Amino acid sequence: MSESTREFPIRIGPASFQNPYFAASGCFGYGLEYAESIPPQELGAVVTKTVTPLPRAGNPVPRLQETPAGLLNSIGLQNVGIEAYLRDKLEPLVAAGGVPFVSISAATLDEYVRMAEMLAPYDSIPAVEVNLGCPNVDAGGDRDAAEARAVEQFTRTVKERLPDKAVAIKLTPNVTDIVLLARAAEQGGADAVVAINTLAAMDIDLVRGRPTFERVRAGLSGPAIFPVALLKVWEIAAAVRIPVVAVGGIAQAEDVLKFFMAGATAVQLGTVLFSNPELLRQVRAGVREFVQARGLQHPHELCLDHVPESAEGRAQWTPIG
Amino acid sequence: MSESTREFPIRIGPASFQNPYFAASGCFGYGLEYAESIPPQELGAVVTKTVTPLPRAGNPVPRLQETPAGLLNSIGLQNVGIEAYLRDKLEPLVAAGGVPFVSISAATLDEYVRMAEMLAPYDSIPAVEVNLGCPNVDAGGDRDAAEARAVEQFTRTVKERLPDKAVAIKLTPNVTDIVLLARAAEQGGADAVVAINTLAAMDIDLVRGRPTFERVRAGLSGPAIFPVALLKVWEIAAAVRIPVVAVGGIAQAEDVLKFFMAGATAVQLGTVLFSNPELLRQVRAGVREFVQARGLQHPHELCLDHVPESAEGRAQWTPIG
Amino acid sequence: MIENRRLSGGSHLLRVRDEHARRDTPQSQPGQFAQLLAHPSQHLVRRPMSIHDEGDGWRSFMVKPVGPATRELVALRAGDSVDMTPPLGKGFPAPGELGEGPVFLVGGGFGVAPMHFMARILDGLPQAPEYRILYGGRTRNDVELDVLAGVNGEVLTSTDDGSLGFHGTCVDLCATQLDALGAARAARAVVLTCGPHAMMHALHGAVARRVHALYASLEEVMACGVGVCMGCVAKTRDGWVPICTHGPVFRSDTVFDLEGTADHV
Amino acid sequence: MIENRRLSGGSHLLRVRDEHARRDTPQSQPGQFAQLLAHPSQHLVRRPMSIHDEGDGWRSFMVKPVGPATRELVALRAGDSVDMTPPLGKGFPAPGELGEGPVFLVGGGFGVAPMHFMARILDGLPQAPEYRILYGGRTRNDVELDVLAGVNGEVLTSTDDGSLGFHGTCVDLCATQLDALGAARAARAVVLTCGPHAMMHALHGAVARRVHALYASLEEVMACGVGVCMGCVAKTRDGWVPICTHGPVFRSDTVFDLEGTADHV
Ligand SMILES: Cc1cc2nc3c(=O)[nH]c(=O)nc-3n(C[C@H](O)[C@H](O)[C@H](O)COP(=O)(O)OP(=O)(O)OC[C@H]3O[C@@H](n4cnc5c(N)ncnc54)[C@H](O)[C@@H]3O)c2cc1C
Ligand SMILES: Cc1cc2nc3c(=O)[nH]c(=O)nc-3n(C[C@H](O)[C@H](O)[C@H](O)COP(=O)(O)OP(=O)(O)OC[C@H]3O[C@@H](n4cnc5c(N)ncnc54)[C@H](O)[C@@H]3O)c2cc1C
Ligand SMILES: Cc1cc2nc3c(=O)[nH]c(=O)nc-3n(C[C@H](O)[C@H](O)[C@H](O)COP(=O)(O)O)c2cc1C
Ligand SMILES: Cc1cc2nc3c(=O)[nH]c(=O)nc-3n(C[C@H](O)[C@H](O)[C@H](O)COP(=O)(O)O)c2cc1C
Ligand code: FES
Ligand code: FES
Repeated sequence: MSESTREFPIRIGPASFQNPYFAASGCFGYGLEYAESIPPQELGAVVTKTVTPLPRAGNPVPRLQETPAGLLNSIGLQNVGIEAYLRDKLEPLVAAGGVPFVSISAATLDEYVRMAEMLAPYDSIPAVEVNLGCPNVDAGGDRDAAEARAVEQFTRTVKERLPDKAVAIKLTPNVTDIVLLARAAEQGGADAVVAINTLAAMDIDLVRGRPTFERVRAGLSGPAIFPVALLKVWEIAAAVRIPVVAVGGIAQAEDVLKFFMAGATAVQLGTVLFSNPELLRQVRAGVREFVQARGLQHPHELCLDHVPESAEGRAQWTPIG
Repeated sequence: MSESTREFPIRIGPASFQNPYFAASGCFGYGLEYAESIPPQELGAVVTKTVTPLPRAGNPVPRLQETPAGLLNSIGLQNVGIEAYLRDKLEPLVAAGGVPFVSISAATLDEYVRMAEMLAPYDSIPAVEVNLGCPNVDAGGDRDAAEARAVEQFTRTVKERLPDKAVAIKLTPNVTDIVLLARAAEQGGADAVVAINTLAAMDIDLVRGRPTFERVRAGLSGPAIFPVALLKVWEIAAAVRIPVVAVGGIAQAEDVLKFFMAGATAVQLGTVLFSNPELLRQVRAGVREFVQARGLQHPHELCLDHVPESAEGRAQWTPIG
Repeated sequence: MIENRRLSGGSHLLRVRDEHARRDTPQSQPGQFAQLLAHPSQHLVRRPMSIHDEGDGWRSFMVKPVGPATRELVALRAGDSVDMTPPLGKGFPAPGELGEGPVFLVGGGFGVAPMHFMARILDGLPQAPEYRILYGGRTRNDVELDVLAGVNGEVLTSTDDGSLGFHGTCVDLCATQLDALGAARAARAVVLTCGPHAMMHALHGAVARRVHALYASLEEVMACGVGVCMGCVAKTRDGWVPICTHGPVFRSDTVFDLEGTADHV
Repeated sequence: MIENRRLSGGSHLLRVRDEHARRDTPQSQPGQFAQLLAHPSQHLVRRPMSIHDEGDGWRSFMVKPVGPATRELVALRAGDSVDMTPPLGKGFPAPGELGEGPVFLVGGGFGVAPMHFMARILDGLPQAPEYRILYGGRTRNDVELDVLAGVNGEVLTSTDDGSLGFHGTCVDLCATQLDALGAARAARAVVLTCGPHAMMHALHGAVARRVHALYASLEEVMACGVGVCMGCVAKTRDGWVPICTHGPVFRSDTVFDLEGTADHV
């Protein structure tokens, strides 16, 4: 089994990963909650639930609502805070053979400085994802990060303090031109961009006659948003030279193959994991079969030619013996 | 039958409509194609397929692809052109008792001037929708209209020439803040805003190994986008004083009721009409039942209190005897 | 799915195959739930359902069609497939932990489902404790007594309109029952409840202080079912915790009457 | 749905109830289609299917499971419901308009379905014209002869690998047949075809000029089915027209060999 999970290795900046299949932030807890059905060591990395400088209680319930082929959430970044995370959650995942890709979010540059400095000493953390796209919080959410200038600054602040870790910037799709944000992240020194976080959306509870969620605005995920995510990944991959990690609505191997064709270096499985714990295995098998049937060595070779050649080597893979 | 379709009349600027249920542009042709299953006179208005200054052949096939709970289209505004429209298509719809809400789109201010002047003399046209949100054309599409300044200018240009018609501005959701565009339309003199056009998205044909659509970018519609449309309508209704016409993913009466709660004055039925010609009747019955069960007279009374009171009278309705 | 039986009030009893299930050494506890979805389904997220019973090779659920996914479930026919998780969450205390006093199983609506399971297990004990099921609904139509078929214990019913059994809520009924016991015996009683949040909250207010312990099975919209998504939280003395892993069953004094929960309903 | 029968090559013959359908005075013409979707379905848009036959109270379709919606359809059982439009589009010319010459019905893959309907109607005429069905596939597995059960006319098969019938494409087979007729009789022949675009295009190139007329049933992704959405267009001498209303059957010389269509495939 561990043989087959070491397949199609990838690199993102200074970090390498045994395979390109990650768990998306917020959809895999801190890495061990799903261990019975999805051993974290089978993933290329576990992007952990976003942690913030202090613990957060999150938003009032209800926090979830299904929509056609989608899921609305208004979790509001409930998390234990970075301190408790590093103290209680990190080691168990590493001990289980999981690779932590730690997701962080903060409201100010100062807070990002502090978080980056706290993460820097941990050699067991190869990579950090900066969540600039949460629609469910007031400060530090997707609206604050809709400006290219802000994205560049946040990126530089974190990357300068984490030169040896892969720093990936997760972007919101709720903007006119996500490419501007991706370029800003690249400019700020990011090792990768991650696209997309959830689409801003809402629902109304007809019986109670009010918005389903207290904050009204919530984040839409799931298969419904896949075609939107695919376009964003396609556009970003054509415009930057750093790797693009694709996330949004993956429900089957075909979706992952499309992300590879659109230029993704890795993918993250999210909402569909909640109802299909077999998803990782299905993706792995489906990608392997497709790649082999075409006589290729790595799914990165599927990338179509909208991606400038100079960018193709961005996530060089080395065949493992 | 005609008794029951004259229900919950509404006003938009200088025009009034027998009910708040319209057909969305591009989903009802020029008004008579569906006549057998959906008599156009049962609708509050038929928003016609967008017409352009000259006939357009549209985009190459394939032009359609289903996605989870959604439909991607890359029609590219295939239409007969405004001249042929006025000559061949307008009268038959009016003769059948349908109310034409003529959708227009152009690439330049000059073209808008010309189109508005061509429409002005037709007393049988009570209302015009300016499509500023098509993702499937190069010039005059959603990207050109993502700027508030452009929206205001296009609006003023058309409205000045059509003082006696309701001029509604249809907005793209593919922007950071649709409220800015809605305010710009209001500023430019629009009688209503229409939200939303399709979400920019794409698909890839795995077998052929290339984007499904030649133009790559296509428009996503259908139930998948309803939660996104609902938020846009909610946000716009809270920010402008002119009526908001809601469109996006309506699949059942509940969706329409939610749009009314979010502050919509009227709604447009789109993609779901293709597979459910009963939709209009289901919506009509469902809204009537809900409104009556609550002892209300008009679905506008469902509007929640995020909408400023001053705006509530924006689409005064007068009970019809 | 093995069997779909419509109950008297419009809910359905679904029996779903699970090779690990055992009648005499059940893999699940009363109060635990499984997440179910028709397969194929028009829906994305599996829906939590309390376990109504476990037999050799199957588990049963009482499903009330309240929305699209539950309507889809009750429309299934024997032979159709169902997507079902293993038993999830923490159930009611084991029979051995219920003490020596009388036990009241108070169910409202589909909240009676786990009470069936608990009663069936109590019935099977060499020395079954004294227990009663109190089953309430708005009208007689909401009290689907056939869901309790085969249970040995006494079943008392209540309806808000008095159309069946006790005229009033099952909270009132429970209070009346405790009154009849006398304060001393009541203080040794254990009450288990599952039903609408407002009912359980009222029950807590009415009886929690008079009895040995009150356990309530909470409900919240769920996605993952395993504590990952933080979608289904409840405020407890330990902060906001996922109901799906820390519950759904909680001692009532750990979740009710805390600051910030009053407006939950 | 009344009946779902699996055919020899993996396609399914679905018989769907329609009270207006009549065997002897059919409401539909061969070449017309209906849009179908399982009900309930995981899909949004009904899928076009050529009509394979019409009987008293039903219509039948040959469905090849190529993707999710067709797989959903073929998984239905008798008694399940199907969402079906009335017959749509313009079919092949009526038998009376086929002239006096021989008629060739050339089907590839599920394109044989409307050929069955046409053959069954020709069989029922007082003076059936001389017709042959040419049915091609890649291998013998693609040639599902049971879909033509009950047809009186001669059926000739072709396979690309020679595993059944003529070794070659059904385009070659048709050309051979015309050769055998001699130029004069061939010039009076009418050819009706339905199948993969490339095959029909090749057939046009190979035989259109030698026969009286060639009619082809085109395929394109559809949504509305009634000329509203402009999704399913083909370039014709009259410009880009919806296939669903102006077709799916066109005279081949009005749609092939026009500028701008060459790269359609
Ligand atoms: C621990 C637990 C045990 C339950 N046991 C039973 C049972 O034994 N029998 C039974 O009929 N029902 C039970 N429910 C409730 C059941 O899960 C909901 O009725 C069902 O999810 C509604 O889905 P729907 O699509 O039919 O309706 P919807 O229209 O989606 O919702 C109807 C109502 O159900 C709630 N709901 C929606 N989705 C969920 C979800 N994923 N999780 C929880 N609630 C949701 C909504 O808030 C709404 O109030 C239980 C819920 C929980 C949390
Ligand atoms: C006039 C007409 C008659 C047809 N007759 C038959 C028939 O008798 N038997 C049969 O098996 N098939 C027939 N088809 C094809 C059938 O409609 C497609 O195979 C079906 O839509 C595929 O749906 P899917 O979800 O299973 O596969 P998908 O994965 O959606 O698509 C598989 C292939 O079908 C095409 N396709 C997808 N959606 C549509 C759509 N809405 N309309 C048309 N093509 C689509 C795609 O381009 C793709 O190449 C006909 C098509 C047309 C236009
Ligand atoms: C319940 C839930 C919680 C989430 N929490 C986070 C989070 O903490 N940080 C983050 O960056 N993204 C979060 N996301 C977004 C996902 O990581 C992902 O970007 C998004 O859901 C789209 O992918 P999907 O459609 O595959 O789920 C969350 C999503 C869901 C559904
Ligand atoms: C096939 C198709 C064609 C469309 N053509 C137009 C158009 O010409 N002009 C326009 O303003 N909107 C057009 N739209 C967008 C719809 O009017 C509507 O804004 C959008 O589809 C969202 O609504 P829906 O989800 O209910 O379809 C089209 C949509 C579809 C699906
Ligand atoms: S359902 Fe996800 S934490 Fe409980
Ligand atoms: S399917 Fe809509 S025009 Fe043909």
